[in-house]
Amino acid sequence: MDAILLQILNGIDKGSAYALIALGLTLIFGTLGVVNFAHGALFMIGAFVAVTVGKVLEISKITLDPEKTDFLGNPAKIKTPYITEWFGDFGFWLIEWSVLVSVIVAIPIMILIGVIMERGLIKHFYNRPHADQILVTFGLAIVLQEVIKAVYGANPIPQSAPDLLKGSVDFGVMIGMAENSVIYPLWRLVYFCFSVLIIGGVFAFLRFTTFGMVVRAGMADRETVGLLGINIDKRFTIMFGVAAAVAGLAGVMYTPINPPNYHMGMDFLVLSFVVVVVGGMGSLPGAVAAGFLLGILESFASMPLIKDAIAAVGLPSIDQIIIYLIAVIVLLVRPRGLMGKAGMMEE
Amino acid sequence: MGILEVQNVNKRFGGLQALNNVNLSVEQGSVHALIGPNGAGKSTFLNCLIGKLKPDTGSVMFDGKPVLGKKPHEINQLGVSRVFQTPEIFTDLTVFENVMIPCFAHRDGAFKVNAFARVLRDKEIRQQAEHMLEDMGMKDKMSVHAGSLSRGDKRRLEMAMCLVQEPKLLLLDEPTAGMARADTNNTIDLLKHIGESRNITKVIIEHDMHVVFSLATTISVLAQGAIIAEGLPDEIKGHPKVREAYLGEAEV
Amino acid sequence: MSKLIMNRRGLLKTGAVVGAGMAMPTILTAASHAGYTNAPTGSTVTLGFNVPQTGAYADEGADELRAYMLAVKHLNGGGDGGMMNTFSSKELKGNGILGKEVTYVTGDTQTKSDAARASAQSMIQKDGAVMITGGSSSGVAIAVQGLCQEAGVIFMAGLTHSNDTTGKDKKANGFRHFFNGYMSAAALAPVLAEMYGTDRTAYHLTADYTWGWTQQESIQAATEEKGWQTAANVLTPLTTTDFSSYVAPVLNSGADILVLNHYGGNMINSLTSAVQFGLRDKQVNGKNFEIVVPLYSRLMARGAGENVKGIFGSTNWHWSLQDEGSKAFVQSFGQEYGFPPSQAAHTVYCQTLLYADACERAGTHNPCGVAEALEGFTFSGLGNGDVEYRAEDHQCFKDVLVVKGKENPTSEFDLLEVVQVTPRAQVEYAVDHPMFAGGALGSCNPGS
Amino acid sequence: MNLMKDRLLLIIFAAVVLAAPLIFAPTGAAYPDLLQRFAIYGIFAIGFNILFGLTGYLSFGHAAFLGVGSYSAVWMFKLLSMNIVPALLLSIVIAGAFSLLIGYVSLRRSGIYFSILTLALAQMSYNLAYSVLTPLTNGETGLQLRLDDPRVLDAAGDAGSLPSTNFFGLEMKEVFWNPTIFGYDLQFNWGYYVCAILLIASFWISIRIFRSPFGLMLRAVKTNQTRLNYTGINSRPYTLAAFVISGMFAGLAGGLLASMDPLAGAERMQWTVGGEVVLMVVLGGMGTLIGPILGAVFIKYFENIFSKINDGVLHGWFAIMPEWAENAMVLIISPFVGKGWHLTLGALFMLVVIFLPGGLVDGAKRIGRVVTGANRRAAKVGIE
Repeated sequence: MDAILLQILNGIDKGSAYALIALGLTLIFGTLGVVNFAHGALFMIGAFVAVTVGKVLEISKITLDPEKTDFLGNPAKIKTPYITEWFGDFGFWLIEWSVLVSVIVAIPIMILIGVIMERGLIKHFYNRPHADQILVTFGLAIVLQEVIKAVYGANPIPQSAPDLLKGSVDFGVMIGMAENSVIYPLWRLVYFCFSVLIIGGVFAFLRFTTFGMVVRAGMADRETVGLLGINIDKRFTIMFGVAAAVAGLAGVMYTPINPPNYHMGMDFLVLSFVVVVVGGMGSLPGAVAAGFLLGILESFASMPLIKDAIAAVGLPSIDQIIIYLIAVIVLLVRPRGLMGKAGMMEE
Repeated sequence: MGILEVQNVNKRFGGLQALNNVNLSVEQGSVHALIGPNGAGKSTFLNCLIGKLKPDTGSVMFDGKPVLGKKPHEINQLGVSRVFQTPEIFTDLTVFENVMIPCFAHRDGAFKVNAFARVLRDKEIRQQAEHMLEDMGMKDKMSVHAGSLSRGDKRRLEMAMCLVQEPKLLLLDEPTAGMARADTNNTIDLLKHIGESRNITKVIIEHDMHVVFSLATTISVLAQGAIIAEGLPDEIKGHPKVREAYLGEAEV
Repeated sequence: MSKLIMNRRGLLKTGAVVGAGMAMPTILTAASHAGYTNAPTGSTVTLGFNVPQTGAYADEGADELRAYMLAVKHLNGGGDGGMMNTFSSKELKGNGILGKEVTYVTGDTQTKSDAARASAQSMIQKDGAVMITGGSSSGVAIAVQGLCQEAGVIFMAGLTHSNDTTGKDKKANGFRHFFNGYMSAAALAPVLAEMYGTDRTAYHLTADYTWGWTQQESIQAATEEKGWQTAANVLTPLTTTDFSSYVAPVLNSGADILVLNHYGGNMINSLTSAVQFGLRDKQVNGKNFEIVVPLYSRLMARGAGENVKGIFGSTNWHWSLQDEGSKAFVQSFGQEYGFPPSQAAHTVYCQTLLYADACERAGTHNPCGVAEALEGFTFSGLGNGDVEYRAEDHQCFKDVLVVKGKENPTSEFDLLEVVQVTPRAQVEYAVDHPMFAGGALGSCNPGS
Repeated sequence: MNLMKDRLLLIIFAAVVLAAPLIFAPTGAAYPDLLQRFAIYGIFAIGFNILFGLTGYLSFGHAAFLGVGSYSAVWMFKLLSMNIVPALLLSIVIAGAFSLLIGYVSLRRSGIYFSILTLALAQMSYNLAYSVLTPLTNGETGLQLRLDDPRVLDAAGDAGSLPSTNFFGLEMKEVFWNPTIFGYDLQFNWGYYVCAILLIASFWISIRIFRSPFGLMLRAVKTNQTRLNYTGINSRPYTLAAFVISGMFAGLAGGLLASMDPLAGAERMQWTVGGEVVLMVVLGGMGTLIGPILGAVFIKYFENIFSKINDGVLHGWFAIMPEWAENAMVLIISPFVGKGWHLTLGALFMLVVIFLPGGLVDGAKRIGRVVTGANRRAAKVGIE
């Protein structure tokens, strides 16, 4: 029981990241009809915004410590972040909560990156075949990740969560189970709550604002909305920015979970495409549901119990391939995905 | 027994009864027009004939063989060709290639491994295609990319692609939609000419009554998914139900 | 020794030789009919440095390249001579190798066997390299070792920790300076038993590929010998990025030790997850729960950040060692680049010097002569105490370091502290040890 | 007319391929291993172009067939004989069978869905080959020859060293002629000529397919599959045949890779390798005859030559400049070469997709048009 609960928690936690990336991906597909292979790179850039913010906050004044020496026998350097000199305790607080600062910084930056990407590149590909869109965004993804590698190197760069949110909590006790049965990292719970917040925000934005309603109408029938004299293109551009911001924030918040590296975007890209396909291309609720569903299934597949059971039948352990297996099955059995529009891609 | 026998065909889209117990019999060699107001179910009906849609119930027999459940290419191989409302052609290929493809389909069937034959060395196919283009008056455009043709030429090209297969039944979905009067008359002449030189049965959907009454030997009227009248053109002209449902609002 | 002063610019130029080759005639290669592949005929001898420059291990590759360039500089008489001054063999004079100036070419392995072999091939066929070295994974090392065997050049393996490199995939033309899974286990187990007791139950998470398996096998055997039990061994796919679902069940499995048989990005992420799950704050079976990472590298420690604090593992070498060789190397590397060298840098630097020295002693670049000179060679002064290159399997035997993540690092390079230097005798094993069985060294191949 | 043109193209192509060790000498690429790779990846790209270039079906999974081909070949070397003929035959057959299976499943969908299906299937193959199937693939290390392999037909060899792959006695790694021409030291190698002959044969097959009714149907699939079906053509077997043909080409390429260098690694099956062949075809010009080969040469040149330009080499290039200028140049260029070669490749690829959708072949044509100036109007009409 507790083992299953743990894996469900793991599943929704992984699912949070999948859902956030897939949400933007499917939003872009639904609004602009573009298959964006560079979306994983946006997730990665978000993470590196956090790295950059952390580094900027820690820009330090260097003084020499005459009493200590470094490995070469020279006087050791003492680093004092300027921000702590200027603001004192508040400066230390800022450094500790740099993830939060990054979230605030990342929103405008990611929207800007998204809008620039759409206006500068994607726009020219609306009328080209899907294959061309895949290829050009694939190229862009390579360029973006190589630029990050050139600046930050290939090694992961650890980012820590604020002290308050580090470590783990006894989730089992919270819900009335025995002590020590379900221990779960605090930050991962925060990540889940954060993603629910973001997903809720995006849905509310689309549902309850006029802007959102127009966008939804445009997703359903672009021409008609265009005929009404509404500049739908401009709104779609902004939605691209929003999608980029969602991916970016997913990246920022992910940094304390796993140290970010330059190829993390590619690692998530294939997965998030599978999520979009399983959920139904262009379906927002589908992407979210599929994200969580796949996260949970993946977690279950990696349970030792299940691995042993499968090995006992003589089959290879499926945790390696479960995501792909599901993608293949869904595409063959129900190609429109869980919640895709009927008739979509069914030919 | 007609070449095409449609019996009790029903098709439902959610709450909409698109086809309601449609019965139709098309005589060999006739030109059977299917008319009706917008949304009457004409295109749905054609789509059922060529395998694009599958009716919920009913049967369709072509040339004594059942059609339902067959794939589009199988139905075509039985001898049914269709001209679409907006021309469906191979825009990236040349006009000549566009016409050669149905020639191959007609001669070699739905699939043949012929990866080492040379298209241009196939005299039989070349002659067929050239001949057809000549008939259509498009020989000078043979090496033009089909995508760059004018709208009228695209339509003629599609017609050529269907005719070169010598189908037993030709389905025409508004062949003159959006055409100027002169082009329309040309098309009428063309279709008449085809009817005479080859023994092709035609089912034609058309809004333009001028076209309908110039060509049709039989007319069926479809309204709200059901056939409400059928007969010779003159009978239909005077049919009260038809007037009520349809002709009242059209020029006659 | 002579201390030729050479500025960096001049050195780089001489080190630059071929590489791109545009508008430059190719150097005489393969069938040069001097009895062995790529016999150097001019005034220079070319070495091939084949390291990952793209992909996840690019930073490790970059550090290896730094060390190679430093070694070339020292061999050609530049700089302060580094470990050449402390090396027990005194054949190297700072005049290149056998009087020929050392030049080099670099390539990108991409940490893929295929690309690594292509890159090595071009060094052999096009640039006339007489020795290939480098790499950052066992798969690549074994693949390139096989190639060098067939082509008839010497291979000095770089970073490869799998038992197989000098076990079932050993080759006569290949030598490994780095330690291996068995040696890690042999060094770690006694320390672990001493620190954590003999009544422990271990839970293994193992990367699901060859290196992971040999590593896990070694650790399990060594710890069980000390009385530990093994609760489970769960294989994790190489492509895993989030290890939460593998780490979560550990706490309730009855185990009180978690062994992470992971390397690189896998290790960084699995350790981070394990610490997040609060494993180290817990008590199981009345004992503190502990995590062990059998193979450490400084770059990994850096990637895992504060999560490595207090966690035990093993490493080939560390810059804080206080023997003369290590000190000389750290000094010379630090002067050049401004930060201390990694174990990868140390390994490849040593290998370059050892190769050069073997050439000098053999009096030829012929791989058979060099191999003979290296086989059974014992030396000291390159860190790690007295070292032997065993003739039978070309594995290097030396002291192994047991390290622990430092609690209070003073800089971003000061992440590990040496807990114990396990003497060589303790990590040695028989040539026919079952974990290394199944291969044949073959005979050395000088090529054409 | 067309026939003559094709014949001329084939003759020129064959001449260039056969003279490659001389032609590539000034570029620094004229060593056996790279020339072999040019030819092998050329074959791979030619095959892929038959699927992607003609039908427009974008598969990300063809690396799997390359890998399967390599594994089959190495197993043949291990079990039967070091002669490359049975190995290549088995590679083609196994890759063909495997692609029939994968193609049958994934061609049930089209467009992006097809791409994702192939990607998923390839990634599954890679994951399995890397770990679970290790007894068959030797996992991380890759499948390689061993001294104690049975090799039924020619087990007897020199003790202590591995026999080399051969074509009825001609050793693949042997350089049979080593002249110095125009100051370049040339290496003529059997392995390369085996690859070259097969490349020319593949090119010839590709011409024939392009000009055949079969090729015509494939192009029709790309432009309007619906119409094709209503014209009485069953497009599924055509696309499946194209898929299998391209899979067999990939298998041949994989078998050749193993024949030149008897090792088969799991990385060969990764989807990024499948992505690489897409890059080759697009970069060169999809749907053109010569484009894929150009693309393959271009990318392999990048991977093997560009990646070896380190700072030292750069300093060498700019040594004639004053020191500050030299350093500045090195500083500017070094992020794009050596360890940065991926960046340049990605950027270049983007530029091609954006500005030259027809690839290098298209670019060459445009330049040709500018240079000749003639037929400009005619060409324009053709494009519109």
